[in-house]
Parts: sequence; C-alpha cells; structure tokens
Amino acid sequence: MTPPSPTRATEAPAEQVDGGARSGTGTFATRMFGIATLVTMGWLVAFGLGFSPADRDQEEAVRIMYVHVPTVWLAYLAFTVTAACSGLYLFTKKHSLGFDRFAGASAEIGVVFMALSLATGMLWGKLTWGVYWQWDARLTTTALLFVSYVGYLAVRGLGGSHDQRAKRSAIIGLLAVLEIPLVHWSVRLWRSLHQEATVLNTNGDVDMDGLMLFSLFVGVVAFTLLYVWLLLHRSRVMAMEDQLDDQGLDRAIDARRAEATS
Amino acid sequence: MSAGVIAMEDAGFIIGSYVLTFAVIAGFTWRVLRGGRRLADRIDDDDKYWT
Amino acid sequence: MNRWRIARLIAGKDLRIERRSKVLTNQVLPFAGVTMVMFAFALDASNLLERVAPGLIWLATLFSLLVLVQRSFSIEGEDGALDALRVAGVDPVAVYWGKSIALGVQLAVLEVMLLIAAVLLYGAEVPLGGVVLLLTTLVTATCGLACVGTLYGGLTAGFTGRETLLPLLVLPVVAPVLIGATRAVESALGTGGVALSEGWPWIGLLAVFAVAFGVGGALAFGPLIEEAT
Amino acid sequence: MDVEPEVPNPPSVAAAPVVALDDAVAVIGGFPVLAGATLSIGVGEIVLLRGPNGAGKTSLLRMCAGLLPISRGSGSIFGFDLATQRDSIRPRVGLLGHRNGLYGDLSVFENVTFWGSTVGATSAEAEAAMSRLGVDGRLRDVVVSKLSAGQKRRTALACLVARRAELWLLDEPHAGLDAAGRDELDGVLRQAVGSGATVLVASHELERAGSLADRIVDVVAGQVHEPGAST
Repeated sequence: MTPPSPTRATEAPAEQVDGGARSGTGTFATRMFGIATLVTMGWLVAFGLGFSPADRDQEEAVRIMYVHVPTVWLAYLAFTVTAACSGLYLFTKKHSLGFDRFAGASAEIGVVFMALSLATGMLWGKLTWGVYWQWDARLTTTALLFVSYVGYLAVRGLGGSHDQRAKRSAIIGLLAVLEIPLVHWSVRLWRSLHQEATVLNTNGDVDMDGLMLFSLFVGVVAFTLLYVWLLLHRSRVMAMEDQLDDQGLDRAIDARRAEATS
Repeated sequence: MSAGVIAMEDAGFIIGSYVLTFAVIAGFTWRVLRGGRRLADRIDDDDKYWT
Repeated sequence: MNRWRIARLIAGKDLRIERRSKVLTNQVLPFAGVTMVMFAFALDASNLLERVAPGLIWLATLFSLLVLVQRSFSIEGEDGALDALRVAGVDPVAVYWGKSIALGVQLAVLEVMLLIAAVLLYGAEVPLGGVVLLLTTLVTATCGLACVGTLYGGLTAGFTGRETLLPLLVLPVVAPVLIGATRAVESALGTGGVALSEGWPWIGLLAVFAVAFGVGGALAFGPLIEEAT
Repeated sequence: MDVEPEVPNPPSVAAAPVVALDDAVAVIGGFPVLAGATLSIGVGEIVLLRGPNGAGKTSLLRMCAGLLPISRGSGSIFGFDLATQRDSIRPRVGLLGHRNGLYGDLSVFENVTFWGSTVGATSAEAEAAMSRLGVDGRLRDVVVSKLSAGQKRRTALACLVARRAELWLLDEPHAGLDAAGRDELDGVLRQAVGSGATVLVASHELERAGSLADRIVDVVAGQVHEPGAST
C-alpha cells in the first residue's frame, strides 16, 4: 500500500493568481505594513544614494552602509525573535505551535538577510579595506552564526510530528542563542591579539553627520517594517502548510479505515 | 591609477550592493507570497486564523 | 540508583565496548595521524609547521571528534539499544553524563597522541613551564568538546542524513574551543614567542564554554532524544 | 529450575486496566501506522496480537512502550497518560522488538547485568535470569555478536527478565528460537503472569502463542477490533 503524500499532493489550479485566492496571506494590516515598507524603502534609496553626503574618509563607499547595517540589524532582530519564540513555546503551558511557526519563519528570514549582510559587507570591505574578507571579529562571528542557523533550519526539516519539530527546534533555537555570546567573545579575544591591517578605517565606523544618521535611521525603519511584513506572511504560509499536513493525515486515516471495512 | 577609475569601481560596488539587496528581498518576498497564494486555494477560509 | 551511579555504569559500558572493539586505537588514531601528515603536505614549509602546530592539533581533534561521536551513537543505534534505554526509563541526564565522560576519556587519549605527533612530526617543543597550562587546556577543552559532541550526537542519532547534519551543527558551535585551545596551547609551547601568561585568559573561555554546554546539554538531552522517532 | 520470577509487586489498583487505548492514532512520516486502536487489557492477561505484515502490530507495541507518540485519540498504561506521562510508564514496561537492544561487543553477562542495573537488579539476579533462559555456563562470557540469532533472542529475553517489567511487550518473540527456546519462553511468560505481570505479544506462530494467550486480538489495517471488548 502506498501512503498518500500528505503535502503538495495536488497542484494548485491554474487560475491561482486571481479570483478567490486574491488575498493569499494578506490582510489589511499586512497591506499597511507593505505600503509603509515600500514608501520607506523608496526613501532609503533616495537618501542613501542621493541626499546623504559622501564621507570624509570613505567617500562614496559609505553609501553601502545604508543597506548593510539595516540587514545586519534585521538578521539579529530575527534571531532574537526566534530565541524568544522558542522560549515561549517551551515554557508556556499551552505549547502553542504558533510560537514555533514564528520562530521558524523568523529564522528563515534571518538566514536570508544574514547571507545578504555578509555579501554587502564584503563589497563594502573591498572598498574600505581593499579586501573582500578580513578576519575581523564582527564578520567572523556573523559567518559562524550564519552556519549555525542554517543548521537550525536543517533540524526543523528532520521530520516527525509538528509537536516533535517544535520541541526539537525550540531547544536548538535556545542553544544557538547560548552560542552567540560565546562565539562573539572568543572571536573578539582572538582578534584583539592581532594588529588590524586596514586601508582607511579600522572597523568601518564613520563620523556621521545629521543627514547620514537620518539615512541610516530610514534604513533601519524600512527593514524593520519589511521584517514584520515578511514574518506575518511567512508564518501564515507555515500555518497553512501545517494545516495541509493535518488534512492529508485525516485523509490517510480515513483511507486506512476504509481499507479495513472493505 | 587615476581617481576616475576608482570612482567608477566604487559606483559599481555601491549600485551593486543596492541591486543585490533589493533583488534578494524581491525574490524572497515573491517566494513567500506565491507559496501563500498557492496554499490558500486549498484551505478553507475558516481555517485561516487571520481572516 | 542515583544519577551518578548510572552515569558511571554507562561510561563504563562505552569504554568497555571501546576496549573490545578498538575503534579508537585501530581507526580513529590512524585517521588523526594521517590528517597530521596531510597538513604537512598542504603547508609545505617546516618552520611554518612548527608555528601552526597548536592549531593543527585542535583541528585534527575536531575532525576526530565527529568520527568519535558517530561511533558513540552507532553502538546505541545498531541493535536498538537507544530505544531500549528510553523504554527502560534510564535517566537521560545520567545517559548524557555517562556518554560525555566516555567520549571525553577517548578524546583525551587522542589529544595526547596528537600532541606527541606534533612534537615528532612538526618539531614542536614542550617547555617544562608550560606543562601545567597544557594539561589544564586539555582538560577544559575536552570537557567542552565532549559535552557538545554528545548533545548533538544524541539529537541526530536515528535520523537519516545524520553523518552530514552532525558536522553542520557541531563545527560552528565548537569554534570558540578551536580558538581558545589553540591560543592556550600556543602560549604553553611558547610558539612564536607568545608568553605563558597570555594563555590563562583562554582557559577562562574554555571553562565557561564547558560549563555552559555541560548544563545546557544536561537540560536539553532528555527532551531531544525523547523526540526522536 | 527453581528460580523465582523477577516480577515485582502487582499494580496496586487491580481493577484498572493495564493498557487502555481509545481510538489511538500513531503516525510515522505522514502515514497513519495506527489508524484507530481501541484496546483494554487487564492485569495478568496474556493477549496475542494477530494480523498480516504491515497491519500495525509493531507500532501498537511501540506505542504502548511510549516510543511512538500518540497523535490522535487517547491512551493510558497503568493509568498514566501516554501523551504526557510517558516518563512514569517506561520504567514499568519491557519491550522486546525486532531488534534485541544488545551491545554486540559486550558479553552475555555484561549485557544482562547492564540492563538489570538500570533498574537496580543485582548481578545475582542477572545470573538467575540467564540460567532461566539457558544462556549461562559456556555462553556466559561470550561476546553477543558471536552468538546465533536464537541465542541473541534468549539473551534479550534474559535482559527483560532481569529488568522485572510489569508489562511485557513482545514482538515476534518466537522468531529465531528453537523448540526448547520456545518452551522456555512460554514458561517464562507463564511465570511472569503468575506473579502479576501482563503480556502483550505479537506473533505469527498462532498455534504456539494462541495456546498461551487468554485472548486473541486482530490488528487490521492499523485498527484494532477487539472481540468481546470489555470496555
């Protein structure tokens, strides 16, 4: 007997884009967040590439900062939310799968943006340090954490029931947070022993004037809005995936029950 | 190396990092939305806690 | 039966199995040895080898750790013994401690062998003054590695693809041990003129790591193996 | 053999069923290996599970041992809930599955002592269990990986005896055993039941296990239809 595949057994109908499915995972609230994200992203581009002045040391290269720093901020925000939701899942009485899905969705977003921040960081590094990669404490910590959270996502994919997945990944989510200070501390200590080879500026810090600070602020706001928007949508998609799993299981149970009576 | 060459290279890196960032965001967003639309067809509206 | 006695029972069982099967001596140690030789091929300069010897020792230890962890849980998985441990209601904290101790003992043997190999092959020298620092480093780093290895070994045991998932999970976590233990051994050996006193702050890092994962692992191990299907 | 059975006091609430499943469902990889099991077993019963391959007998035993989580429905063992109190169930349950749960590099004596020690049995009790199953004497110090399949099975049964379980869950216990071994197994089970244990056994050896069993339960397509269920 072949078990009916619980997920993605049937393809969506062709007219998926329009009609009844128009809304998808959107609601009034997410649309507001979406519009706000688009508007602030537009500002970010205008200020980052246009209005903000060139830096005294870094000249135009400083403009990468306005997308790089918000991506880093978003990634760390996402991982913090993953840890918080993991803790909430484990230590609340109800063990709500909603927390688990928020944790998972947040980690996915975090991994995407951490990859992005590594990439933009390397481009920025090429301009300010003259090399793509420097064994600087921040970069190294970030790279290690990136791999850790890729591992977290792999653990989420191990299988089992929703509750098993939730418990297992919540534990790994909390262990990964335990790792952040240890990795950061060790890498910092490691780097502090060495002379930092730099071209322009030691660590990418910039003397910021008002307009630069404002551009950066716009970037952080835009990416935070984007994060909330993505988190809501992704966790709803995950809820539907879980729901479909359950429906598939119901069908499979019915099919097995029918087998016995026939 | 003239200053002009460096500036050109700078511009490529700067524009490149913006393009990369927004391309990745757009790609990820598209994937999430498409997944949502596709699954939403197969689930009752009553089961969507956000509706 | 208290927790500690069961932990000793399990550690004793693992070490007895190791003594019979000789996987450590016949397979893992040769593997670590050949790794050290391969490093010499890759870094083709003898003065460089002496300089990086401490790092290579710990790198070889980490690779061997992965092999030892796989082995530690394959003896439980082969004939369903991990299931039997779960059905028997054996205290998971005791299982965690027991298996960590057995893994730690094997790691310690391995590290001493690697140190000897570094002296013989790379020309590293052990000054008398550095012996205390060296031993402290070995002990604290081993505790941390054994705790992390047992924790993630238990998590991945019983899943398909565990051979690839284990390194993905373990290596980023043990990065602090690699850094800390390498620097501490460097100052114990006086590699590159590093002073002895510079090694002790790293012992602090290693100790915090071992305690953090020892406690975290003891709390997490039970729920993690409980959830394996 | 004048060995005392290694079974402790019977459960205090004699009237309550040892195993009580109500429409229990268990899932592995999205497939309902158990699609609704309703079963009630009282203290001291020997119940035979009968059914074709893939019907869910093994899964039912693993669920009762607390190894397979219960996804729908409800179930309890010794009155402890299978979903939330598995920690209290496990020490009182002994499972002999398809795999023996032995360490191949340890001797028979070391294996039995190890598993006995997890519940505080002494090595004298382990020796007694071994002679009960005929794996003493010459075999005592033989490494398990060198034993035959039947001898491994006997060793696994000896571990179970040394563990002093109150609910015995046996999956094809006769497989691989010779005639003498089967007789010894029957003797061990009767003795265990005589001192208050309960036995749930899945077997294809119907004439063998059927004569032993108080009652036969059919497992069909992941469901349990209990003839004359007492619920």
